[in-house]
Amino acid sequence: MMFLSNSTLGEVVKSQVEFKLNTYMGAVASLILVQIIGLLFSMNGTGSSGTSINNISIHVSIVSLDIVYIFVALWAFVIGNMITIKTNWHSDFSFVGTRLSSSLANIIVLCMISVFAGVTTFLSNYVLRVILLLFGKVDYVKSSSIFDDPLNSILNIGVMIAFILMISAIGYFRGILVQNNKIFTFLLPVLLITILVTKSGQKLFQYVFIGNESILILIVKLVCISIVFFALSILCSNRLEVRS
Amino acid sequence: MNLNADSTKPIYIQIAEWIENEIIAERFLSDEKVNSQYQLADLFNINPATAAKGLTILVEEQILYKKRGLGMFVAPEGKSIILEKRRNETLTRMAMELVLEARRLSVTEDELINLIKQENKKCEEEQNNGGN
Amino acid sequence: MNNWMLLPLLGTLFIAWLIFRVAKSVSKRINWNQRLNKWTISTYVGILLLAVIVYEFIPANGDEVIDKKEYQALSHENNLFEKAFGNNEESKFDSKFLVEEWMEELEGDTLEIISQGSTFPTAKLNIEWTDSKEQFVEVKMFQTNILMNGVNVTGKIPLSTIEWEKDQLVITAPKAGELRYYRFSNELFALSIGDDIIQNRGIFGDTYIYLKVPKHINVIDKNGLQFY
Amino acid sequence: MVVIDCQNLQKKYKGMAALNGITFQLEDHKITGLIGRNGAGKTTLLKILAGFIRENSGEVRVFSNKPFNNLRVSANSILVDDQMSFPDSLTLADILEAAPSFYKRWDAGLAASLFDYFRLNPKQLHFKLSKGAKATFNMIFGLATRCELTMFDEPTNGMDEAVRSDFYRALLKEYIAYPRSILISSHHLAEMEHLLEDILLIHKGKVVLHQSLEEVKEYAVALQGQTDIVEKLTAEKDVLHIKQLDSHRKYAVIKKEDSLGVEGVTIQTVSATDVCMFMTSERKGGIDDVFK
Repeated sequence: MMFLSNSTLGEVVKSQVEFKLNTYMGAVASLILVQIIGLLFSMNGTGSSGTSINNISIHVSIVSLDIVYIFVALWAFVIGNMITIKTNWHSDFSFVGTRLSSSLANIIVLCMISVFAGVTTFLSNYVLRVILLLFGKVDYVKSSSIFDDPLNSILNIGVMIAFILMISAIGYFRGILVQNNKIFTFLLPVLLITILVTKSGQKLFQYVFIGNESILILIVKLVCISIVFFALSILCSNRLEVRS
Repeated sequence: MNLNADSTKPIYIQIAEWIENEIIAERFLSDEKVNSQYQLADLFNINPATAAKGLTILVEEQILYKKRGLGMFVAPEGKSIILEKRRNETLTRMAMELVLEARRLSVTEDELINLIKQENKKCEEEQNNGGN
Repeated sequence: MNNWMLLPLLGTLFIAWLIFRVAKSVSKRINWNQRLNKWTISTYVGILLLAVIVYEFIPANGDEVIDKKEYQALSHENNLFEKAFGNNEESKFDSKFLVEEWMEELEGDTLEIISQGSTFPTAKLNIEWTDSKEQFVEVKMFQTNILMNGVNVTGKIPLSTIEWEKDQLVITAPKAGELRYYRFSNELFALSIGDDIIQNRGIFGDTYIYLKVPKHINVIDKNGLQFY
Repeated sequence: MVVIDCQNLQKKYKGMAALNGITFQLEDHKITGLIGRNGAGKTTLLKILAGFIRENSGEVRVFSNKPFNNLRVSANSILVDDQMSFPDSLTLADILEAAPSFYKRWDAGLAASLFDYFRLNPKQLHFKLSKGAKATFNMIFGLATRCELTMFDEPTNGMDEAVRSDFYRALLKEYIAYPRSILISSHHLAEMEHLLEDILLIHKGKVVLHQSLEEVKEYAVALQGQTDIVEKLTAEKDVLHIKQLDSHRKYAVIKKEDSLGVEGVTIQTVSATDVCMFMTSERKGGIDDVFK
């Protein structure tokens, strides 16, 4: 008599997601370090405009999320990439799973991590506000808080999450390609630079990222791009051999 | 408990012999249950299939009998079958070796028979002496 | 998008990449366990939420950022004033910009205008010639709206001082100073969408000096303050 | 019931054939030894059975499913080898804690007591383990999954003598308590011979022998005696191995037959290890041929 246990794809993916969340806890904790470094760099304002009127120079330092965000975006790329490295990919096969279930679990985990990263990045700005206001001797302009304009805040969080998701999707895709063939390590940067330098590539960039009528449209575009990259990753990983 | 893995005797035969020895020593009485293949496997650190093969030999020789779902039991005449078998097999083999050795040493058949008779007499005398 | 614009971006990315490398090798040496990770993450989230709440309770000691409509109105006022000023249409001057006015009697026939304290003119000057035969000069000083990043700083900028010294009008620029503001943004600077960007809400108003001088007086404007 | 069914299985690595037409079937609940020399294709075969890599041609069925990308196969089989990896961030205790949600028959009690017995440190990270400790942990993991098809690829590599015999004992005890199909590859047949029911001998990507261990042990006999007599006896026979002992005596291994008793020649049994070795060696005389 054989006792074969049957697991559905859903069950396995659920177990894998729980397992991966546990596994990547350290990576999520590293996000905190990344944000703190970003915040330190933001201390003097991320952008400032100044002018001189009547011999008085006026400086307005804008403390926005940009620097933290660049760090977090890079982090997201690294995380997307890290999930595909051999030990992580192979350890899925020490447990129950198929390439599809692993990919789905990875994608779900990346989505969850992106949401966490987006929300914390948004909120990290408030830590800086409090520190600058309590310990800095400067005038400040009463700036909008979450509660002043909730809808706009949510849209801003949304666009951040979508951006992080897209970058992690790109990182993930890159990782899968490299797992398929090491040559992509060199090929992809070359390809990226080519796209950035050519006219049509720049037009594409402009179409996607610049000149959007509303944030909502941008969010939709970013999510669509993420889905495309994730779908490509699933296709590319489905034939990947393990422990060979 | 260890078997002699290097022995030229297959392991399942060693298992069968072990059970036979246990029966002769009356550690298994007639109609008593003997170790299952799994107990034997555990005891001798061998594959259960090998142990089962040892048991099967004994069943074929009618030393053991099988009760469905309950296990293997010592047949009432099991012990006598073993004794009979050992008598035949062991003595035959030893006799053969004796004859071969005698030939090598150019001992005639009559001399050999006399030698055996002498040895037998000695044993009887010793037994009688011991009895007194 | 200019190709050269990518350079600082790539530079930043490179620095960030280096930091990552270092952080990665450091974190490999630390044996983080899962409990420590969970604790760190929840503490951090706690601090973030606390910061949001604390921020709400910090009393506002600064100005509000003005909204778009107000910005446009202020900008319009400045434009109207400047136009009227250039056209010598005194009646159209917005009285709310008037800082001070007075009369001064000249001794001779020349009026010298001197600007000091600054290498470049700190005020704009216009002269309306009158038919009066007297020696009186009428002076009016105006200050128009100044906005920086949507903050109205008009009242916070010290004005030039004006003094009379024997037929000389001396305009002294205020001592060099600095105003520093922090403005916090919920948005990504790089992603500011549309043309309604707070950063662009700037109006650079001026100090205007309007003189009414009788025709027979000779005005010497060494520093070229006069507005044409 | 058939657990594994391979028909003419082939796998190539960079043009080199690792498996070259493997055909065999594995019945359930047997301990089978996968024996072969280095490079015979044992590891490749196991990886295909576990669904890690994909065959180039031929048919492979595990529990009647193609193993590559099959959830049912993955849920009911495990391959323990030294390449088994776990996330770098998880401690051994974390790994054991995560396992039950994947393996429905996971035996936490067994895992915990073996873990204690072998004195592993629950706070240790898997990638920092020594070779022997890693092999021990992987073995514990493999046994505790209680997968219907449990495969070990050179499981005792790196283990010391005591742990090896403990491992074989634990494997047997587990097998007796919860029978399952076990496939162990090794090139040390002798040390695990007592455990095995069947032997699957492969050589150069092909199955050479698939028989029960007892059959393998009786597969061949060795003749030892005067050169001319041995030569006469082995003339027209399938000689597996031959060796000149001294100037006038020879040792030859041939397939077992009855009625070989001839004076001047002793007949010896040939161990399963030797049978496997002789059947997979390139030359009849072994290494001695080289030095002639």
